[in-house]
Amino acid sequence: MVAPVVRVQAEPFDAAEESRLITAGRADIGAVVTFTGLCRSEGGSLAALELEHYPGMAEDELVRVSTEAIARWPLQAVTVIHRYGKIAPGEPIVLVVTASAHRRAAFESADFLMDYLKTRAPFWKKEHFASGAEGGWVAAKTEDDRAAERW
Amino acid sequence: MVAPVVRVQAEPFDAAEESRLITAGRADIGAVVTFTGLCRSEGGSLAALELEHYPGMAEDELVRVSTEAIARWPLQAVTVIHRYGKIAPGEPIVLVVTASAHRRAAFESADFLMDYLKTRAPFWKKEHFASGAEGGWVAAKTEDDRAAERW
Amino acid sequence: MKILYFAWLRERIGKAEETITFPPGTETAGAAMAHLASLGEEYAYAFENPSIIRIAVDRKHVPHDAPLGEARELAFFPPMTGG
Amino acid sequence: MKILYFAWLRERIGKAEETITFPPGTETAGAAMAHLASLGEEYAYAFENPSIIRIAVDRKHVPHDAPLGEARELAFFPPMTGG
Repeated sequence: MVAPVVRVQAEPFDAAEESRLITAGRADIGAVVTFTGLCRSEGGSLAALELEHYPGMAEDELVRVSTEAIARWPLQAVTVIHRYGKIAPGEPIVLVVTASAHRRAAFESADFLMDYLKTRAPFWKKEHFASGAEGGWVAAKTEDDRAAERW
Repeated sequence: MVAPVVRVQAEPFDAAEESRLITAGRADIGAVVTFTGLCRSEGGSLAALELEHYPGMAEDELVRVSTEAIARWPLQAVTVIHRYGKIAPGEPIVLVVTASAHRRAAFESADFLMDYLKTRAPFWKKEHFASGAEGGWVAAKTEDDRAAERW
Repeated sequence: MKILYFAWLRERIGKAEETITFPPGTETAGAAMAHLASLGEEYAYAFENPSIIRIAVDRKHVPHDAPLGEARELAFFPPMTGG
Repeated sequence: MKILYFAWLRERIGKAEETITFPPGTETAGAAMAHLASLGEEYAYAFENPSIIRIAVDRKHVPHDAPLGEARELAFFPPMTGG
């Protein structure tokens, strides 16, 4: 049984290094998919995103969705990293890496993980505007719920 | 209009560096998906894959499928690299990187690119066995054709 | 019981956590939320639209009608927006 | 016309490319393939199952009934297995 690598951290992550750790020294992996979600500046209006999380439960939920992906697809490795705290435009927020002998499993499971973690992992984004005006909490999108219902 | 980065080369590529080149210095990208296809050892039976290609047409077809992806999804960058020549187990063969403001476009277009290039880009794999027994040409899979028909 | 609030619930109530003893007969997560909503103006504001509030009991998502049972930690938060 | 062969077609025919002048009336890619198949045992072997052979005219995929027109480069190969 594959054990997922899950981390919730304030520091930036190195997507390349996570991917390297998965493939290093083995020759049975046929496909690696990485998804990196980044903070967008929204045309310069955004100064930063602040990500609040529920310590403990955030890790638990990421492990739960990863374990579900491992049960549903023939995966050889899963890594999920989610940051919290202040994140500047251009910086990465979330990383999902999946590895499998076959490309379909790697693609589908990475897609599933992103849909699922968006609606189940306890993180909340607050916007800080470049203008100095008080920012607000980002509203959840019904399209994210619909995306999660595909699986 | 986004211009795809397409390369057909014998040398290994650096997936991390390609991804960094796409995101460096900009803050409008929300999602980056990378797909890396690797040579599997098939339980140690495979010594190497030899990839033959049609020089000129291989590049042309990769540009064509990339341009089609750019027409179909709101992409901010597309990179496709495909190697030829002898490739050892564990080494990468193909890289697709897509970037978009939104994750669905990045996922779908990377998936599309892999399906399409598998059935349209003129590359052929020959297996070299570790036993020294003469290897054969890999047969095309009907499941790859079906996958391409999804789009 | 230890109660946690996140995001705008935390901001509206003005605290991230507190300890509350619920009145006898408070058997579900939703009933606990209704009790909290009665504790003052800031609570009423935080819980003004109860149907959108998500609840976790001991760090697991639960529906509003979930029994509190022997729960030690009860958390209230808006729909999640991570990823 | 410049003719290219790839993968096991190249191996069966024993060469990667050659220049062929097709007989008058050879108007489609498929007709060109039929002519090549008649050039000897190794060609007959290479083209024994014509329906699976893929053809490119001037580096573009074409169906077997595509006109040769002013084509300069004609390529024959098995279904692709890249990626």
